Amino acid sequence: MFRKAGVNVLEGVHCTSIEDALSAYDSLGSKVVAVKSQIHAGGRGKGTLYSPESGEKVMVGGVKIAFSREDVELYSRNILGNKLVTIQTGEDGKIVNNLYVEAGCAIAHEYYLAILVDREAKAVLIMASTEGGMDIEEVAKNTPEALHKVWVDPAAGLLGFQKRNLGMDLELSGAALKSFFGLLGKLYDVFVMNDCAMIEINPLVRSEDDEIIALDAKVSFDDNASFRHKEWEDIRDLGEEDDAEVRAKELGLSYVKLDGDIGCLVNGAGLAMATMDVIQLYGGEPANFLDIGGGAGEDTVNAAFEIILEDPNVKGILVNIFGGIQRCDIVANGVLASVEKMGLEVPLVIRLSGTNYKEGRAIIDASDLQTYSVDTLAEGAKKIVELIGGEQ
Amino acid sequence: MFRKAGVNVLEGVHCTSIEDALSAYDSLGSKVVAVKSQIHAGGRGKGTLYSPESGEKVMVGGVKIAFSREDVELYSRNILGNKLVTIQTGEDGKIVNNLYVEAGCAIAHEYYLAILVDREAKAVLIMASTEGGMDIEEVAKNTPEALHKVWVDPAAGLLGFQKRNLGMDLELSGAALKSFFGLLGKLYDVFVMNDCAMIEINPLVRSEDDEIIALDAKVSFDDNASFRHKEWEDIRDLGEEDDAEVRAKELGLSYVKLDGDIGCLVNGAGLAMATMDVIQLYGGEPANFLDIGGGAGEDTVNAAFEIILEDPNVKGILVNIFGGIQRCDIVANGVLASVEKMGLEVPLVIRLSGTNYKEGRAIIDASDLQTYSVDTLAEGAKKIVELIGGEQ
Amino acid sequence: MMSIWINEHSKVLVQGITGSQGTFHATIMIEYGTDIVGGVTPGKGGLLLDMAEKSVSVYDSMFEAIQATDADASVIYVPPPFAAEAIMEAADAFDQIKGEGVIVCITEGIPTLDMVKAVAYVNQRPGIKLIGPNCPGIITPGKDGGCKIGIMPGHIHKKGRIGIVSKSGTLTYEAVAQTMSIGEGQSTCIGIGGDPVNGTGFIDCLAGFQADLQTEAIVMIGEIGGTAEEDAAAWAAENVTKPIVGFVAGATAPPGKRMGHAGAIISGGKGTAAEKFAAFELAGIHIAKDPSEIGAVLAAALKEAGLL
Amino acid sequence: MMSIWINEHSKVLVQGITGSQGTFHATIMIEYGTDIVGGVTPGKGGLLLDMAEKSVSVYDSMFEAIQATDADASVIYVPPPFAAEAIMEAADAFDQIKGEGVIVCITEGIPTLDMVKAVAYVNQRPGIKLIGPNCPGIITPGKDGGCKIGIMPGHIHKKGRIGIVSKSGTLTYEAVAQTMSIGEGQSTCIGIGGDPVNGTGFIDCLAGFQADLQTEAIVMIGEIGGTAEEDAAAWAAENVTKPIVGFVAGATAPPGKRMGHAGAIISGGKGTAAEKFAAFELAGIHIAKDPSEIGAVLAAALKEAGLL
Repeated sequence: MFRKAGVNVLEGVHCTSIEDALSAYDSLGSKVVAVKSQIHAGGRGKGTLYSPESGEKVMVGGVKIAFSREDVELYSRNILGNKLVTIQTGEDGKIVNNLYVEAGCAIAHEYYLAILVDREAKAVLIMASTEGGMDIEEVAKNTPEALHKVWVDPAAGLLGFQKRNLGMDLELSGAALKSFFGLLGKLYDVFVMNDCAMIEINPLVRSEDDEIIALDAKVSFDDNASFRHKEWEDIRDLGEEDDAEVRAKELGLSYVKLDGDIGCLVNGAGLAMATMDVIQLYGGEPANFLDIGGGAGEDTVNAAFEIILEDPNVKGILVNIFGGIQRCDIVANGVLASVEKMGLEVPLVIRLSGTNYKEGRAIIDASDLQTYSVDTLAEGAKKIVELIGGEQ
Repeated sequence: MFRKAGVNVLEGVHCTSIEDALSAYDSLGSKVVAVKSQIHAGGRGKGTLYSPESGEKVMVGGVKIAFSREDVELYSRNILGNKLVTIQTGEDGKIVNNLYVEAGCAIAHEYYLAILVDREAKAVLIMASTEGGMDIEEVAKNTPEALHKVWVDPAAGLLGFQKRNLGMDLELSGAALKSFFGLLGKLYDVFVMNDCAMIEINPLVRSEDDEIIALDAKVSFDDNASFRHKEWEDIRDLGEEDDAEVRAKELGLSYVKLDGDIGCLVNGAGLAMATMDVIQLYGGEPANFLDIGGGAGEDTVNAAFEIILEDPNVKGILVNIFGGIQRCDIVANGVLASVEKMGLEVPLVIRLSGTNYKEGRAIIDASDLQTYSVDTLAEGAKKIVELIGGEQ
Repeated sequence: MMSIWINEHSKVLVQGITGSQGTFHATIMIEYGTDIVGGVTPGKGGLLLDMAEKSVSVYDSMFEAIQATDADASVIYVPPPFAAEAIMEAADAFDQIKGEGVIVCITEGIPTLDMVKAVAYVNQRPGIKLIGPNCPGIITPGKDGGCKIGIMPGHIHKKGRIGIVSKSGTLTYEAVAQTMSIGEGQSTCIGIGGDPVNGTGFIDCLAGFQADLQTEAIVMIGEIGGTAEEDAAAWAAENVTKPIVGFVAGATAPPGKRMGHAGAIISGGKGTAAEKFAAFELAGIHIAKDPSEIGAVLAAALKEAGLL
Repeated sequence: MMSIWINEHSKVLVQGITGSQGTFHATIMIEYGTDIVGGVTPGKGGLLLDMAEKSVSVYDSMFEAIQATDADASVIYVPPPFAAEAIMEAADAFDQIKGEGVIVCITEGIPTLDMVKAVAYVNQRPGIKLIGPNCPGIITPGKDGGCKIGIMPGHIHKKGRIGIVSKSGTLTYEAVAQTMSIGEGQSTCIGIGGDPVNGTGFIDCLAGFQADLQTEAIVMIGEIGGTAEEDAAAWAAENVTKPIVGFVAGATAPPGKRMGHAGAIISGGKGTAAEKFAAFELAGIHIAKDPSEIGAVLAAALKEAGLL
């Protein structure tokens, strides 16, 4: 994407095997190359690789500089198929199936650059620092004065003086400033044209011949804009995302898997979060975030049950509905149908409120379903925690 | 330009001879074609062609619909080499050296569309009317309610709803509305990308199959933006502009030829206009507008004299300088050098004021030049009118 | 001033009225008592829709519709690809014709950069207020019916003295139910939406409630992500004298994961519920740790302020 | 308030100070008495320039320069391709640091669409005032020296009670000389420039003069093209109580021809001098048909107002 937009990047080759990596090394014609783990998470350079079977530590650092063909072989062996844990992957880490072998360049200095939407300013924000290669959150915490910021006026776009001033803040001049000016303009265009949520370049480097080059980049997109970016379907690495989350999305559900044991089925994102919070407040641990959205039909409720029950940790389920557009009777019918179809071996607590809650309750009560109906979220949380035997 | 931008236009061929026009007719394969005089002025359809030698009237209408090969021959003969006088060319008219033979289309309705910069609103203004083909100034005067206007927010650009609403104002719907929507977006892009001063499409037509097509267009550019449009040099038809005005521009002068007999040489556009006004106020007629700009050197003054003296009508010259950046002594030396070089057979009145006016006067007075020095513009105007024997 | 921004008699237009969502909710709004004066669907101008025993005119453009109806507000049920344009069309038309207007955008899933542009456009027109997008809307319950602009269930509301502002839809309903549980009604309830870039924020609403004679106490519901709650708390500490009860959803949300709402994400360790609760506490806002407690906390706050 | 927008002690930056125009005029401004506190040329930050026995620091950006000098105003001598950017940089920096500032753009030949963008940018920052482009600038003569921001000849001015506003450069000097011919000095003289799209207009200046204690009468000089003179006359009739003397250049200009200034063109029969003089007359503005008469007309107007 960057290369197509004319952004300076180093030559490199995507690889999925050690053989690939070696032939990439041969073809790049650069003695020194970088061997980089490719996963969708930051902090790779400072991450650690573990064997997925034994859990043994294999190598420190997910991005390595190789000075020889032997190095390339060693590093790619240590990376491919192993689990990379970084500060952004969580404890579980992610299996690395792809790596990138990249030609080296003589680096004079490393910088940090990020483009994102600043929700407070309601504008695109560009952040840059002379402290490249570092963890930017550390820089922001410890030396905020080293982090230079430029907000893009939505009306005027990124202006020349802003690019120039940011470059000068990075102490660039002459050819390097010119190169930075050009690169930043192109990067901003990439950000806007591609509806990015964030572009992070770490490090951005100045080569010894004063070229500014994006050495390593992490890009995320605004999901809401997918309707005008059919091309995203091709570059999305589905294998890497949590399977259930992807499937849930296709079904119109918002689902995030968590570590607890109480499944939640809720309408509305805020209420879904609050449901998790209250479960924890009363001593339980939520197994997931799940928002069935507004106006879900029986099918959606069915799909939601399926996804919740797939998680082997789930020991009980709390359904929490405050009907607005959503009618409680539809949810009630969906719950009955799901239980009938899938069977239900864990306790179920149902709280129905708002639109048609009386009808909904009547449906549940009339069934021979083993459930507990409650009036409020707090009651529901207490009940489900009690039922699965957690602390009360 | 329009075709390149994807704006709907009819097929057509540029011609400079009757033979060209006939072979264009053969190649277009359309039985009905339009034969259009090509000059840089509007009102061609309603203009009249005259023989440049005899002054005899040759044909009424500079744009004709030809229904046969014979028509094409007749119309191109009547147009080429003759003088077209329209409400915008002035009495002198313009010799037509180019014509355009254009395939016909089945016209369901004619509209008017213009894009320009509205100086009061400081924004781009789009005007459209269902009264196409008419003289828009008439429409603006007689039926202003038929003229629909949309201002483009400089921050947001031309928005979809504005294109749609303007189309609906023109009573378009369905495929025609869609076609208009697309055309207007492209035209606006053409306007902005090419730094236009004005795009006027008259008529814009709806064909019987609901396509919106730009049938005839007049485009002018913002001279200030020429530095970023090297391509303008190619499309400018220099032969048609007043020779002296073009040469003056190249020399850094603003010159406009007028019909009177008193040449003016002034620094500053406002003062140059005021000088003309005051000459007329005291009974004379200015031969030109001429602004030598700020900080002109002797050379510039020289060039200005040359251009003024080229005009055979000039019977006297008024130099009016109020020095700011401009030094009066430099002007004085320029005047002396010019007179020496070119000789001077007409009376010369000089008014010097502002920066270094004393030095300037001293230079004039010390010379053996036959000139009249005055203190104010009014005195200068009265003096020159008196000298050439006009009324006082 | 009674209630904020809209009152029981506000005249409302529906953008996208001929779409399924638009038709459905326009009917429900009319049933509730909202004065729906017309709808806009380009190309369908002149149509008459029968809705809840009322005949509603469709216009081709917002400009036409406002000129014909003198509407005060508009609500947008237009699909995401066209919603930002609909906001700008409404803003332009209200600004040109009346110099003011309230725009409520219900649509979920508008691209963030579209909203950056639309919000900048709205902010250049100071008389225009945008609520949302991705929100339940705004409601001012009346004595009998009232003005409901959005998708919230009207029947759970009652006219009263509590102002409610929330990022979340269903949690707003929860808060409404909580006020009802202690016998209190609402002045105005506003769902500002959970998108990262939106119109009206907490501070606008708090300022409105503070100035409103009908409102005597405020419930404010935030969620993780951004710093809007912290900023609002700091502002409230200086500017709001009425009691505020606050709750923040997402205490258990893991970092880096988007929790439904595009804006509900803890990034770079920022935007946690703990920080927001702490800011509330510092600002003297009465905290409910469980939304089911909002009623009780509100009752205590009213009592403390001598209002109960 | 004495004088408008700038006073004798305003601190001024020069954008493009290392260019030939910038260096030349910075030196002359210092000689006149203007407090030039620094200059800006990107990439030349840190340079010290010796000008008229003063040492002037060069900064890399307007942001840096305003932070270092607390400047009140800036004057732009930057070539046309970069001038609109320079205006926006100044507007952004003044707005961010001080919330206000006066920007004077001398540059001639800026593309119109660049100015459409720059003016919109400035107008979104209400504390920022833009004079020009393509103008002589603004001057407030002092008792001894004064503050001259631009290219006008300082020596022709004297402190006094006449405010002057004009679209034209040299005609402004003519007007100044006319006030001097009847023994009157100037409070502030502003050349707003003759480009079709510019910053400050006649009405802004008239409002400033009306509110200014030092100004007792106004000279206003227009030219053909547009309707700014008509609008200003109508506004003045309602809002200005001080006597105004008006002149319009271009009574003899033919239609459709650009008379030097990009804006000075009669198009579609609109923007003629006759219309503008008529509007002046209607608004009770004292008319001079010849700039050499301005002094006499002003003296009569002052007498009529009991000011002479």
